Amino acid sequence: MILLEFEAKRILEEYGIPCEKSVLIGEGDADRAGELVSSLRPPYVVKAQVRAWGRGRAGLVRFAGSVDEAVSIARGMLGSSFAGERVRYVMVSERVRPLRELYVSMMLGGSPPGVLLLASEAGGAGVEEAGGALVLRVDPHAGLRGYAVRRVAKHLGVPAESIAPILEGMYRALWDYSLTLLELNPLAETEGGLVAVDRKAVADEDSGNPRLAEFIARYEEELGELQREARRWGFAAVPLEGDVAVVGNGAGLTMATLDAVAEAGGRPGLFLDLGGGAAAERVKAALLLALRQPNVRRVLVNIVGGITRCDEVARGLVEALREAGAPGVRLAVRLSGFMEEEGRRILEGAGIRAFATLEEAVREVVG
Amino acid sequence: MILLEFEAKRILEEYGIPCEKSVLIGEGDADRAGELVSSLRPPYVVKAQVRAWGRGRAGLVRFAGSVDEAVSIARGMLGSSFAGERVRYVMVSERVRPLRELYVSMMLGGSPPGVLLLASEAGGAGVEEAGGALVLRVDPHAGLRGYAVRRVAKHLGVPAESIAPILEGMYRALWDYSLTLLELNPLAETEGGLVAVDRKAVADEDSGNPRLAEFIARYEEELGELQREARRWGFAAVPLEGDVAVVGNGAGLTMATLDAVAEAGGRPGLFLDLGGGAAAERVKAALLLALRQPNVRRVLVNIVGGITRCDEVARGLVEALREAGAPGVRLAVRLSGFMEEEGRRILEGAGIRAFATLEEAVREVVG
Amino acid sequence: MAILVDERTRVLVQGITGRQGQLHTELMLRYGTKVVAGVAPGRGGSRVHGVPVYDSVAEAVEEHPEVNASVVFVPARFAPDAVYEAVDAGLPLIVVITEGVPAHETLKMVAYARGRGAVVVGPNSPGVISPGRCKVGIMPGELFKPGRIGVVSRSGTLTYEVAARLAAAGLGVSTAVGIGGDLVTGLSFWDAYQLFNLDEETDAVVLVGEIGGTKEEEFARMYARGRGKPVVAYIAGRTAPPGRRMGHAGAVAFGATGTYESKVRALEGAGVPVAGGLGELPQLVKRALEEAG
Amino acid sequence: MAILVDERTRVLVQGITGRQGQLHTELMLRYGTKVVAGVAPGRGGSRVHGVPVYDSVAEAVEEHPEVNASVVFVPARFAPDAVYEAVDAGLPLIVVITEGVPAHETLKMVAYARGRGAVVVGPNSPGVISPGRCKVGIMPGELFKPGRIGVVSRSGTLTYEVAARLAAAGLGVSTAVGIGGDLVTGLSFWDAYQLFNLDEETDAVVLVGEIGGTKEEEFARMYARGRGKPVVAYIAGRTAPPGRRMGHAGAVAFGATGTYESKVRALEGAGVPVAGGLGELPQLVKRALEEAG
Repeated sequence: MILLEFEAKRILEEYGIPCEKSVLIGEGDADRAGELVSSLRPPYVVKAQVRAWGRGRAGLVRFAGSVDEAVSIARGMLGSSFAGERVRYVMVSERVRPLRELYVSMMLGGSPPGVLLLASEAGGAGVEEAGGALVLRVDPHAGLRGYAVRRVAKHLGVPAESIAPILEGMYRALWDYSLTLLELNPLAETEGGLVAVDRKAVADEDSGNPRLAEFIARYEEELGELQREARRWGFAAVPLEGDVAVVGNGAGLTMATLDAVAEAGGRPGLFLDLGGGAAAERVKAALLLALRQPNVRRVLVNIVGGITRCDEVARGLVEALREAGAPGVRLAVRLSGFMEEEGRRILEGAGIRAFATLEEAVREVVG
Repeated sequence: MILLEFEAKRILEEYGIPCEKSVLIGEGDADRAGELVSSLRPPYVVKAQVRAWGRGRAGLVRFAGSVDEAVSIARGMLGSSFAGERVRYVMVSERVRPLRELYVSMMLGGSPPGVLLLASEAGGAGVEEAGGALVLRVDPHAGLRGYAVRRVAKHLGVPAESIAPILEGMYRALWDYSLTLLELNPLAETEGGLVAVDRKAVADEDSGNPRLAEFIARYEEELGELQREARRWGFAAVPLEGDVAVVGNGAGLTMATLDAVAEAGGRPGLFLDLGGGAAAERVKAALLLALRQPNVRRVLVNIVGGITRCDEVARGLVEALREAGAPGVRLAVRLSGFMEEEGRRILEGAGIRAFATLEEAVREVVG
Repeated sequence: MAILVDERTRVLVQGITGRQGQLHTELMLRYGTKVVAGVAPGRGGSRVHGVPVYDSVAEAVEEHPEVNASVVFVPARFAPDAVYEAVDAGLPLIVVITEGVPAHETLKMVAYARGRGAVVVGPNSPGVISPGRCKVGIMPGELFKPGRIGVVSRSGTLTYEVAARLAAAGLGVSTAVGIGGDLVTGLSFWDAYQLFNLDEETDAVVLVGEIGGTKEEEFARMYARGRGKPVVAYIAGRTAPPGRRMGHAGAVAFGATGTYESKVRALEGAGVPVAGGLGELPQLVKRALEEAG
Repeated sequence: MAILVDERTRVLVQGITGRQGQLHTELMLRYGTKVVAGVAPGRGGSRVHGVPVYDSVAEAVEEHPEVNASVVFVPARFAPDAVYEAVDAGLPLIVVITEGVPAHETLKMVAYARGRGAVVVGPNSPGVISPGRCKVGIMPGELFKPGRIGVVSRSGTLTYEVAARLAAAGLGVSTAVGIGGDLVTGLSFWDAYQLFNLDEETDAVVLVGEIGGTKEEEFARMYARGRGKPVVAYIAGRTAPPGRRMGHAGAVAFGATGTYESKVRALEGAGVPVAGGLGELPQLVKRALEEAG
């Protein structure tokens, strides 16, 4: 789960990492916006709080010289849409003038797996192209040791004493909040020291970490009917823009199916991973859910049987179609593996064409 | 540092480990003792709070049926002496009737080093002889895992749910309080569940752990002039009963010298380890300290030079004798190693006999 | 030979009395895997499909010292405990099928296992199969034909799909390893590749990746330094939107991290051909085999 | 051969600019030890007795890839950090002279080092010496005569005393290892003994123990299972009062744990002769050598 910037900021502040002063304006705060911003010193930075990357290029990070200007920008952002998200919060910050923009992040990864600590002198928007970042692997059993901090300080050209509390705070936050990514970009070098003026955090949803409860609640408020229903059944569902719902068993297979649809010129409208061992009832629920999406006009079901029995899948599909009718929806099913023949017989008995290969099924649904 | 029983009990209670109800009676609480004990239900156990092991056999753990009896026993214990310690606190506990007496302890040790978890069905005084204890090594990076808890439960014949919180609490306390030993003996199995009715804890003085501050302060109150002075100079000093002060450089060497004195029929009266690289000034301070002990009538100085220079030692000894005079004190010095000849010359110039072997020096001081 | 599992593998099933544990014990036995013991706390003394069950790994291993691999089916909450238990009992290979283990827990348990010389495959792995010899996991054995291609994948069903396509093209599999769909896993692509490199029965390796994380990039970096047997890759998720978790916990791209483009660029830069679609994969493998002679 | 250190040892000194670090760098160089680099954060670029100083172990090792041992003189507060740094830089042997490292910190750092194949000697160790060849530590080299007796000890000066007595009796030392006077140390008596067992230049081992902890008992338990070369022991602290810390952090007996009697009983029960006094030790060694033929 990607956290909103202000959520990440709260975590950083809890660990004593210097951040600029800011206020948060929610959709219900429109009246108080001027009052809130007045507590800050101009000039301002107004930032839409969205989970997606790339808000800067989309005009969702803007500067303002006065309270009125900041409020006007914020009102314009609230309720607008970016990458499928509605903007529900706007952060107005005091603008910090950096001498240099640095980059520091920590993320889980590496082989053997550890916490990867990245540091670069070229922070800001250019970091991804800059290269030359220092990459240190922090072993979970060693922890963030003083010598690693000193290497980062040397690389960034800052005193170890100034970066140490920031790195130590980030490292503790990463563990305490089950974060898989925590990024300060830029970490501004200012006259008054280092200030984390923008930040990103991603938390592990599987962690069961009670400290994430507030963030998860806020995230779930944003979920549409589709994702709520999918969660209830234990499906992974991602809404897309096109008209082809792609239903598969297994994340990799369903992604590959999505790619095959796009490759053939189709436009995927839904990603729906049934998970392993789906019984008829769950398959039925999945198909009904897909059919309920207003943008969905075609459905491609791709099943490689293993734990999942193709006959169970077939039964579920037949029942869903019986219930929904699905007039005007084009359905193609590919069955392979465990109980494939039986499954195909069931489908054909209900007048549904079942294919043995993914390519045939894709042609059927896209063509 | 060995903690007092009531200190260990406070730690256990902080971690939710069930203990019997008790009150603590200090030397200043003699007047309130009856009132304190009245808050408990009879019968009682009255226990002198001492750091040494073996108080039970010394009559410092006694039972009482009434408040008056408990108070009278407690008053008798307060101010009394055990193994060189004055009894400053007495704990009065509600007496628990165990169905079985179990034993559980955790200590640092093992190879590779870890936390050794010991559990025995034969708790109480007999545990040391009983044998058959379960010994598990808990790796610091694995932590106390569920399967280890289940093995202990099976060995003790108790439900895993009842022993789990106790073991988990102990394990956390061990780390949080830098304990090198935490022992529950007996851990009483009662109608109402498991109760830790007696306990021992040893903390690592080198830990610098701020949670130990209160315990260290209490310990330091007990220190005599000798140990305070020794601490100031960085010596390790242990007062003993006899009349021979043994001064050496290095813990093992000084202990071996102590043993040699006792083996030859002498009675050690002081253990004083100078540590490594002692300069003349520190050697002088050490000898003056030894000479100040009223029980000391003979001094054996045993130096194996390495970091320590024998000539520095000799100079320090000569200065100390010049200052103290030390009438009636028999002094023998053994010098060996770095600058040995020069040291011997200095001593002989001041009329002090220096020996090349420990045996000769011991004979001189004991004979 | 194959890698990780073969005829000599003797398997312990942790969580053998659960629904998944029971089912796959049966399926593994049917495949010919030597499942010799199971563990389920409090269920010691019972049997599952004829396999004796013990309360602890220590007890199981004492009775069956020949055990040299474990497969973990216990729920996510207890899975790390099961792994530590298996490591402490000295087992050299631990295959974790369980999905939903917290990533930070995995990080620690993998570091622990590595420090003691144990290999953890997974979590969220379909297992390891050396076709015709041994299957330690949940994959449908009949889709895997024996042969000389190593497969290493972050995915389950996609691996079966790939194996089936290889089989259809006349290419069998020496061993297929599902390293798991989580962000953090024990065995890495590179670890598996190194094993394949030492395996006399493997001629080339198919790497099945997907978006999210940096596992493919890390492999590419290592491969560029010192490549051995030929590798051909397929990456799923080319058309997945950024910032969305595509089923697997590890399958999310953020910003420039974990994108399809980043992975393809890294792999191709290191000299690994990447198939544009699943259909191309068998041809690419054949071409790589021809080029390697 | 000797164990742990010999002519091929190339030493890095961590904390080389401190008082102890400077002094012992000089003394080690004078003994003939190949000290090739030092580390002191913020002091990189300087020299100590001609030895180049670096800001970090990583930099030192990059410039001096031949480094295969480190000796740590940094203050207790920073000593664990120094050990982790050395382990992470891949050094296989780390000798920690520093006294006063918290026991729980030692526990973790030793587990970390072991998991990565590094040997930690100490903390609170006088070091390791293979007389006439290499000294990594603080012992006075002139007291150690080359020979065929291995010495492993919890003590510093007592080890010098023992070495001097052996020398006086015509017995030289192959290697003397001070495992350290703390309750928790990296190398154990058994670890050192196993190395001596494999060393063709060692005929017998002298174990110098003291009261406190269970290190001697643990050695005895292991030795009883499978003894190799003869071992003779001396235990200091027979007359030390219980419950008192006798100088070393590890030298305290509590109740029945760590007492002189417990150690002697364990060692003798395992077949290790224990000298009643230091004077007896050389004779016991000679007898053990004769019996071993």
